[in-house]
Amino acid sequence: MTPFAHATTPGGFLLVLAVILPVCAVLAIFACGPRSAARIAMTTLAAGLAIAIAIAVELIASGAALSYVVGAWRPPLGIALRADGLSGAMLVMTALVVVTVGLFARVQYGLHDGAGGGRAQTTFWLMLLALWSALNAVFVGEDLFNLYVALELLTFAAVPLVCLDGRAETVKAALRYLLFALVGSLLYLLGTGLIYGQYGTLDLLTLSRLSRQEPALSAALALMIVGLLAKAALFPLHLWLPPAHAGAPAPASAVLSALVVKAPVFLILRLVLDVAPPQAAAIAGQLLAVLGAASILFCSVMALRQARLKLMIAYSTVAQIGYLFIVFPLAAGSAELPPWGTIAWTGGALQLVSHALAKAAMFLAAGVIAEAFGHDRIADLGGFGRALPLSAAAFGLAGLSLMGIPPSGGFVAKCLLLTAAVIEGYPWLAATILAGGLLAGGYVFRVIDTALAIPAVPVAPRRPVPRRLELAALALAVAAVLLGLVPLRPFGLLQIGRDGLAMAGLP
Amino acid sequence: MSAVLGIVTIVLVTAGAVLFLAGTLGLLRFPDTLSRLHAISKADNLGLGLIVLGLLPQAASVTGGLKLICVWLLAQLSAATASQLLGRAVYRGRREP
Amino acid sequence: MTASLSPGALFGLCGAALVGIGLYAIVTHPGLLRRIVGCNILGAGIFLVFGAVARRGGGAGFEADPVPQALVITGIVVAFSASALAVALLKRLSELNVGERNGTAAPTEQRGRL
Amino acid sequence: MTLLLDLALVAWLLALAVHVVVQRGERSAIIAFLAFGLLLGLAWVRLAAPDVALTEIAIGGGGTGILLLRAEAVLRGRGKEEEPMTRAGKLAVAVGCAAISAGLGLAVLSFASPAPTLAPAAAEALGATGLGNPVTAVLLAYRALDTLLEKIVVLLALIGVWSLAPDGVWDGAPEVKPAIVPGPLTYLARILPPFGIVIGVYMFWVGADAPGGTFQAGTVLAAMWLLVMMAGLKPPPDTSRPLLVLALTGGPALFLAIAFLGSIFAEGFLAYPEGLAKPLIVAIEAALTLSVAAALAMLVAGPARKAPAR
Amino acid sequence: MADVLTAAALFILAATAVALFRVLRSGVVAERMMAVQLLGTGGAAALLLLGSASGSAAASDVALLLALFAAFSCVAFVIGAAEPEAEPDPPEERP
Repeated sequence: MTPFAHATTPGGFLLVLAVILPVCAVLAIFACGPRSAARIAMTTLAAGLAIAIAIAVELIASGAALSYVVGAWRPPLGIALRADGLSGAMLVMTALVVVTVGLFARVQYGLHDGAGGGRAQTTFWLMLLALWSALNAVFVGEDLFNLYVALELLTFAAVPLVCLDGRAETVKAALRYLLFALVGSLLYLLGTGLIYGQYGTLDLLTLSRLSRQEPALSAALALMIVGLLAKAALFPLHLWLPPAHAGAPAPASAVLSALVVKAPVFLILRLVLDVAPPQAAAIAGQLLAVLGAASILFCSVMALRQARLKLMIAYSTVAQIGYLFIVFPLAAGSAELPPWGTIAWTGGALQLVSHALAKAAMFLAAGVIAEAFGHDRIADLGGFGRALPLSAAAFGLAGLSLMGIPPSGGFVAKCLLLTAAVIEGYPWLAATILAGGLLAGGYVFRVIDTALAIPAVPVAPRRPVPRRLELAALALAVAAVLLGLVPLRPFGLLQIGRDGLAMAGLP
Repeated sequence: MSAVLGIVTIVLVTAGAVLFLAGTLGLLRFPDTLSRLHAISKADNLGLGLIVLGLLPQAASVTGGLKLICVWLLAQLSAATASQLLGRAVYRGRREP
Repeated sequence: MTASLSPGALFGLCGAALVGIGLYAIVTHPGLLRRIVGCNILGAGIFLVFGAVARRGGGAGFEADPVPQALVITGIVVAFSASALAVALLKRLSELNVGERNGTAAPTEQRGRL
Repeated sequence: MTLLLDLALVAWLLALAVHVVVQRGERSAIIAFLAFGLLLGLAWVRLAAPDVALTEIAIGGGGTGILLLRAEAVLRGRGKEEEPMTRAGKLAVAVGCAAISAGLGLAVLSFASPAPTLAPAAAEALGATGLGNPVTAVLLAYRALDTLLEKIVVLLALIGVWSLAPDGVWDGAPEVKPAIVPGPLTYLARILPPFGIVIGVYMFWVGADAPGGTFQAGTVLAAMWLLVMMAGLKPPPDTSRPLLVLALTGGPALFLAIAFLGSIFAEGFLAYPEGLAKPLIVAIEAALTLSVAAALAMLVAGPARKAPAR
Repeated sequence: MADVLTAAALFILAATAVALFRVLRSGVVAERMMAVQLLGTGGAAALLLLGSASGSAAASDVALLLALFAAFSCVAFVIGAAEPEAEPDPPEERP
């Protein structure tokens, strides 16, 4: 209907595969029974990684966004999928984390029962794959209702992961998570209904051209963003996250913390930048930044006060998510410079990716520690670095990224955000970024300090942990650091496909 | 012809509606649970039956008419079973308000 | 379809009110089961808003726009699945709590005593 | 007259909803909610949405109702309730919710006029699908990706529910039959299912051209199966039983297979070859109906409680 | 004709509504469950009348389903009530 309507581009079918392939694997595992779960999952992980890389290559090669019109029914009647540079970066990051976590889980489950086929293990593989499909669907979705279904898919895959071990406290955490997520998606759905009532379309590309300063649109966006905030666990809606993420088994915690909370953040980013009219976007940006700053400060302090390692890492997740929200006023852009041309935009995207890698590394390292010692009380772990040097190293390297110390990816991200805060005239945000870095230093060094301590009674692992298990965490931590050394590639990638889209962010 | 059928419909439907009202009145006035149960299930089912009977002449097709009768049969069956089930439940945990 | 009191607008307003009622139940009610019921009322309100949108958009020989109606059907099924999962979690939680109180491990069959 | 009827319906719905929220006893609240679900069906008929009315009555009234009632029977007397809110807190929340409702009401009244709609587009494309029911066309053609993913959502919910079973009995059977089966229940479980199955098949069959379709039919079949299991006429199957697994995965698998074939023989993923659209859609609907029936019934039945029979 | 049928539907709905609220406020659990049964019959009657008034064939399908599920819900109630701890209700539930 508009000259900018979706059309299937070469390579667009890859987007369908990214979403559908894990779904096929879920059905295959379900049909073939638990014994083949790990095997099917490993095959799918390899294929999925290849697809994600192919999408990124295609994006860089063509320099334009990939699109696919599902079933050849054009929006607004049908549904389109679309991947721009940011989506491509997300897809690759997701694939990397999921594959590493999958390898970790394979080794870890191998330790306990070689044959496989248990309740927890089968559920884990099914949910990991479903989660991957849901994340990919969120990153390439172009239709608001299709995104709602993707979000629900994500919730239903994530909740059972929280209570895999079946203890009362984790079941309670899962239930609380489910209720928050449900109300969040319902509010999002309500906003979707209002938008359809106002514009008669759910396609983001079409909407970005239609949207005007109207009360119905503002109400709809407010509802959707609040709903998504509940899912993203931004302060003060973060209460469900620490128990849920800390109670899950390590590989599940890693994907929950690194990836699952990123999906709603990604959607908020798209709504504010692509759909919201400029004034509304500016107001929403300020509010989100205040909440983000509160999140950083409050939850970093909470992280410092935790006695258990996994709870500490979980609180750190809420704090680090806060950084993603202070991007909004900083990346507001101007008449000459679109939002995605600003350094804050690049900084935010880098923070998203580097936090995912670092946080997954941390949870996996914590998983190794819990596996070895049978608990994760920081106070009783004195000198664990001697027993598990690789895990301690992984934790430390990942910590560099959270603190924002060079040469990590987190450093580049926070440095860009800090610069943007100073240039754009937000001294309070600059101060928050610095304070957040110091606090992160506090909680990371607390663990490193414990690792290097020489206690009177040295801690001995309950059982030996295979090297391969530790290497998974280390690989992700190293990747998070390396991200800081090769920043130029992401810079270019993130611009792809943006200029074709919406000028809605501009007057 | 159709005028006669129309009048039949109106009479039967009105009678059915009155029976529904009677059921409600019975529910409000009768003293104990079982007689209330009795009143409401009998009156409502008879009411529904009359309405179905009244609407039959208006049915557009044979299938439409069959569906009407099916609704009534189903309601009849379920009401009979349900009031038995409920009656038992009342007896088991008898507790008058 | 006249302005304010068309069926579309009327049931849309009803949906808006149900959203408020559902949210109130979710936030204030102490019992978890009732919060799940609250979610369902909230959902019903949201679906009615969709229904109102569909009703307003009748045309081309259809009394209502089929697209929002189809979305509602999908939404109802998803909402039911969510309720089922929440209820299962709630039952399991209470089972585990009872097990803890009795000092036994999680009971294998919760209806065993019947 | 119809306006009066609509007003009465709305008033009744709101009164019931308030009743559900303020009612003290859990069971009374759930019963009122059940009535609310059935009544909502009437509202959907008034909104010219018979497809939704059927779904709402079947799932909202039937499925959710029995799910909640069963849960309430298990939880009764064990519930650990959280601290109730203070009166002032409740008042503040009530004011907030009222404000949200008011804002929403304003938004609903301020929708663009004339109403934006996809009805003409849907009508125009209907010919290519060969279907007569536009809602089915939206669900299985225009927005088939949503429907496909939503099937996976239902399956995931089921896997999630099953994962809550104790470790030892995980792949065993759930328990649905109560300790005492009253005689009338057995009677009903013998008489009602034939009716139900006929109605279910009819719903599925007319779905292509008239209101009805896979969800409605699937829910009816699920309800009948549950009835039979509750009366103890048929035991619930082991969750790992091949036939059950086949029923559950068959629908989505066929859907996916036809979707991929579409990218070879038609215009793309989830597209149907010209002329074959209707038979393919009916085939998918048939398989999905069975999948929906199995999934919904097992969702209500809950996680396994007995070790598998091996 | 259509108006008469609609009026009858409205009348039946009103009668059912009054009965429903009386039953819902009752202290006896079984009576409360009758609410659903009541709505099954009253709702089906209203739907049939409305369908005939507006000439929509689908309304009778909805009525069919309503009758079916009203019966089904009663069963769920009996299942709950058959369990020993189900009776008596907590005293605070009485009006």
